[in-house]
Amino acid sequence: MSLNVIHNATCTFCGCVCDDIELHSDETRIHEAKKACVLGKAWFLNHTADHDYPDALIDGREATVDEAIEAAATFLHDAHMPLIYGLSNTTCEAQREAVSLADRLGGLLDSHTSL
Amino acid sequence: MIRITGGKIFDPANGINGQVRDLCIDGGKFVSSVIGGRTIDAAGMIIFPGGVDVHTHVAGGSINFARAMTPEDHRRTTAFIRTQSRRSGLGGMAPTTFATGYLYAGMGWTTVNEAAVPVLSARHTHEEMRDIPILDKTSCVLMANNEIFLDLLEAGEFERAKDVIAWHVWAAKAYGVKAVNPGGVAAWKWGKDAKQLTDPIEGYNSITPGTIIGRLAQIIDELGLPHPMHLHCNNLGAPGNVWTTLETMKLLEGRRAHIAHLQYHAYGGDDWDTMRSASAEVAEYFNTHTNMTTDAGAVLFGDTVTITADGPWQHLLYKLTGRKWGNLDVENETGCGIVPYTYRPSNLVNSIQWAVGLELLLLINDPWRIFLSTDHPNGACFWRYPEIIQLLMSYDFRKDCMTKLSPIARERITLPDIDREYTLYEIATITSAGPARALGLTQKGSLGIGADADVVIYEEEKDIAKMFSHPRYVLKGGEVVIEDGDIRATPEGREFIVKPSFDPEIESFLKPKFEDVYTMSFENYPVEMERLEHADIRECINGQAPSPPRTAEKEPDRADEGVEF
Amino acid sequence: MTCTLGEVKNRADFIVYWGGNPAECHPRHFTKYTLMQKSKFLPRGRKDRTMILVDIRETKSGGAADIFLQIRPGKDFEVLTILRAILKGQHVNSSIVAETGLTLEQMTDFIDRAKKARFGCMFFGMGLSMTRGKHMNSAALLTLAAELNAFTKFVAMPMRGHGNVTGADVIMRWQTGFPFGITFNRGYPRYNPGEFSTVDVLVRGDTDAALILGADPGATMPQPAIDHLARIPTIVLDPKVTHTSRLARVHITTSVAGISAPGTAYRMDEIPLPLKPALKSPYPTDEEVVRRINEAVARKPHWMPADGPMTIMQH
Amino acid sequence: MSPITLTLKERPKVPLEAETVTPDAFVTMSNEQIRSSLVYHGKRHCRLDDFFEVTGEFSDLIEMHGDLHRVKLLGKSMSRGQLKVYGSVGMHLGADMRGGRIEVTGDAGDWIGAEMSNGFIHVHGNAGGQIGAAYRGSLRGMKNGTIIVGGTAGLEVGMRMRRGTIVVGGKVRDFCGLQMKGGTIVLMSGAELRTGAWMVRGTILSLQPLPLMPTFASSGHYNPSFIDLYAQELLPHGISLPNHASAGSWSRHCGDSSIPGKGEILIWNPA
Repeated sequence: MSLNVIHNATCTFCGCVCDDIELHSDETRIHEAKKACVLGKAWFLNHTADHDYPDALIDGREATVDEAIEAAATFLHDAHMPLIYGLSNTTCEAQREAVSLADRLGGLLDSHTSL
Repeated sequence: MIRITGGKIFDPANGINGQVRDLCIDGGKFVSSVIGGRTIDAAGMIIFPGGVDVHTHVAGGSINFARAMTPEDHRRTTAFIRTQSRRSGLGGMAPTTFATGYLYAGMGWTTVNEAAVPVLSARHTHEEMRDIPILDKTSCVLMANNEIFLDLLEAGEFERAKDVIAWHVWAAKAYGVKAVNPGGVAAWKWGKDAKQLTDPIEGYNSITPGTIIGRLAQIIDELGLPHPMHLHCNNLGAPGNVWTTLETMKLLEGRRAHIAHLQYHAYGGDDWDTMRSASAEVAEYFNTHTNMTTDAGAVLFGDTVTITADGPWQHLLYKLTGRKWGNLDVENETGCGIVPYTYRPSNLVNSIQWAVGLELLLLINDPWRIFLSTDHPNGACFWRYPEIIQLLMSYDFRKDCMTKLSPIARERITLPDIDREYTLYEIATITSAGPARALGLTQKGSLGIGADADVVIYEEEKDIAKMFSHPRYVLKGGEVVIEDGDIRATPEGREFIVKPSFDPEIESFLKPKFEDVYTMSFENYPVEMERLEHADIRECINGQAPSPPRTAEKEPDRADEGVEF
Repeated sequence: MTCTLGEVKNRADFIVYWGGNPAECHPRHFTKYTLMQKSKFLPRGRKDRTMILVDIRETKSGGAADIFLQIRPGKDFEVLTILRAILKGQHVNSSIVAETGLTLEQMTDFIDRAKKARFGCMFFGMGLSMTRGKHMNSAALLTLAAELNAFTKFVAMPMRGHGNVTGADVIMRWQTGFPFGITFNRGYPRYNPGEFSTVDVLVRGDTDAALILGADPGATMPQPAIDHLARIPTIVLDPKVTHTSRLARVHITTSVAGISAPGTAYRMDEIPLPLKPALKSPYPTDEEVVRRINEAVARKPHWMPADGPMTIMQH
Repeated sequence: MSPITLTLKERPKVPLEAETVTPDAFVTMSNEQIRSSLVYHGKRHCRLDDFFEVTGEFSDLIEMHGDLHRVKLLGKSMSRGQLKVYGSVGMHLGADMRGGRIEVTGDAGDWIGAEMSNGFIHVHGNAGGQIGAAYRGSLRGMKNGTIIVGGTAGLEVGMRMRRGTIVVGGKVRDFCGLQMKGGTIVLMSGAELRTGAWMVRGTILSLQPLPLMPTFASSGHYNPSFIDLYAQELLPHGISLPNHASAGSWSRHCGDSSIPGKGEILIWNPA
């Protein structure tokens, strides 16, 4: 089977965010990450498209994403001082949504930078 | 559908000066008639086309750096409270994106031109502009210190240089081209500057700032871009720089050009002690050369944060003031500096700067060619425009303000001798019709049929600054966004971009050069079209030079009885 | 005082890494951005550049350095302050200098070299910003870089660790005016690190629900902070079931940024780059899940009383 | 005037922002107005009497009782009267204070008296950091007034202060007097590291030995008469400063030379 090739892919493992990586992948995993450093290679090769984890957990029990989203919204809406934290290993698009959510909730917002 | 009835229309684009007419709006545009829908009773009120800012800094790496540097200002400024439908925001010297939209729209401005975008951070700038609600946006990409371009000029490869510019404009999804301190910023990266047009540029043999300016203006004309070269002249802010400015203007004869923030380029004298206003010399030349437009870059007393791609000037400010300083250099393209600053009437230099901005607005006699700007946030924050309008419309108010100046300062300026007072028609020209025309935005700055229904409705009153700060209604694209001081809607704005034509082969020329000097992949450099949510593309035709700036006809007699301001 | 990495690649003839170990933590930093590249201005590449490594112990990065300055742990602030004094020709107390682990000669040599450089750049890592003195250590280095501009061109840049933390910083700045440590509890953004920063908030118990994404505080934060996360309803979005997921009320599995989720990430010099996922994930993206939570909250009553002012003047 | 008393009845679950609690506000308010005044429990808009029993009205004397360590911004911007707390308080106590008196029997959080321009604050227990300091990004810390802390204090005490006096009975942590431009800090039990870092002007007195920054230069021993003036001023608060030559002398250190600054750190050497 021939592998799918992506040129100039971007690695988000470290702050260098190298954007010259050549990825060779099939349906489920990346087999090669050319030009990536040892950390980047490990990052790309260790993730798969497999369904290794449950979609969602509520109090440790498997749940659907819809149920989990509703539960999350309820917890956050009910709180007097909710916190949104992290925002490192994710996309700018998710970060924008997260800032928007913190604004809507009237909560706290913070990233890894504060550590 | 909206009908606005009984208002006094000030629409310089269509030669209407205070006549009472109804305006009809449908589908976001002015139409000849509507049936049904909302009626806004504007009887006795004053109606302007929505304001257009030809030169401001509201999005991108440098203003965002300024935000980070001024947390103390965010704490003492206007806060926009979150509602169910509207994002929160903070005003002040470097407002957040949401507040930028609210503040501009809140005083009736509906279109802005972000004047300085490095190609490398164009993607960032577009993301930020998407978060500026209500306003329509254009942006100018910085090219005059781009090293690949300069190398081509050095090698005398003009046609290829033209393709390089066109490719970059499209890659940045920009609307125009900005040139900042041509050659000087490139030299600044070595801690040097290039102040005069004939100065050699560190790192080059044959080209001078003059070469870059002339060639770039020619390229932009030949590419047929709707907005001419947007030029931040060399030697900004320095005493005696009027000669550089006049030389630059002479060099541009026969070319279109927009000279940005002219105030910072109209100083006489030899040093900081002998500095004086040279606005009269500049205005005299400018008045007789109709190939150019300009914006004032006016200064108001008070706190602000100065940010410009002119790193050398910023470092000078830092040395003069000793305040905190940020500098941000972008590879191969540009650099920028950021310094919080307070303009004080007790300071001779600041007093002269304050006067020069107003003098230029008053001495340049064609309102179609000089526009209201403060080079936000450099001269003052944009939300202080109503104060400038008051200064322009009232000689008495100017005289009051001048009493704060020292006698020495009053001797160095010509403002006390100028008694011109702007009319409402002229204000509508310098805040809307003129800048829209200079940007080549034919659908803006007009209340005529087919134009975008961006309208400001003021209740006429004697306090000019108050009247212009608090419009009764603001409509953007036919939607009421401000009413009685409240924000009623926050629609997303559009982005106007241009598509100049270029030889696609230029990419194979650029790619190896690019990869030699840049640190990102060539393929990842252009901003993807999908990132722009509401883009409005204008195709440009190579070789088809757009028309030169419009010049003033005689102002028609005012049709209404106005209050005495 | 900062610049993009290309400026360093093309121009920097004097490069300092302070409290960072790029050889192991940012492996391509030397080769792609800083040391090894040749340019129009530095045609001999590595030979045209001087690199100084400052750290408390010699790491693998030391092999790439021309000069290694080993300072005693926790003395970064003192060293940087002495360097500022030397730059200004001021006296320093030599008996105390010895406590830093460096000699006055070494520090004077550092300043001489920095002043003679045509373009200097200092990169600083967590060895500087996360040790005693924290933000003041970074401030000391940034101030030194600013002051060096009286002599030559000089810039400084943090070596950001985790993927897209720079993106969070940049976006928060344009949307709220502040980079981190923010509260919206009064309906608009306010900023005070130490008061609104997460570890402090959690240790004091100042929050009653938490949404964690793109981080695993359960593995990295001090125990009292983790204990509080376990006490309150915590929601985790992550591609894996993490330490934090195990103490959370809700976990949602999401796709991996840049591998199976598209979008954008900012490089440490604030240049945004597009992500090109190679895999299709069976999980939704963080973006989608947060947007749907946001929409679900929007369907509930807004918390702010409707009769309040729309704007306020802070004081 | 008899005092208004506020007694905590409901412990806040998250921080309670109560800048409404000032003599300036309460002196014009009836009991009902005080009860209904707005406080912020996290993001929730609440009435003061959701959390406190309130007695009294129309007075600029306020007494508070209970563990108020989660209650922030008490006495913010107050300019008159007195606020007395029997218990502990949270952050920003007396921030931007312009006058009047605050006394706390227990501990206080960070930022007490931040950017204050006048007034008197006495915390008998321990306090947090950034006492009398400038907020992030601001160049101006406290401009006048007096802050006395009986116990220990945290980081950045007196950061960027311009004038006024801060006295700390217990040990303070790092960066005491950071970037200070004037005023006086008195340390009865010394400090950890980096005292006086980047100071421009102003005086730090320590009764205990201090580790000094290498950018401070020793300039002799003396018994200056201005110490006697401070001693007189502080004596009514139960603080005694030694200065008699028979008891010892002060060693003087100037800095921070990295600025270069003209600040001084005086360290007491008993005879």
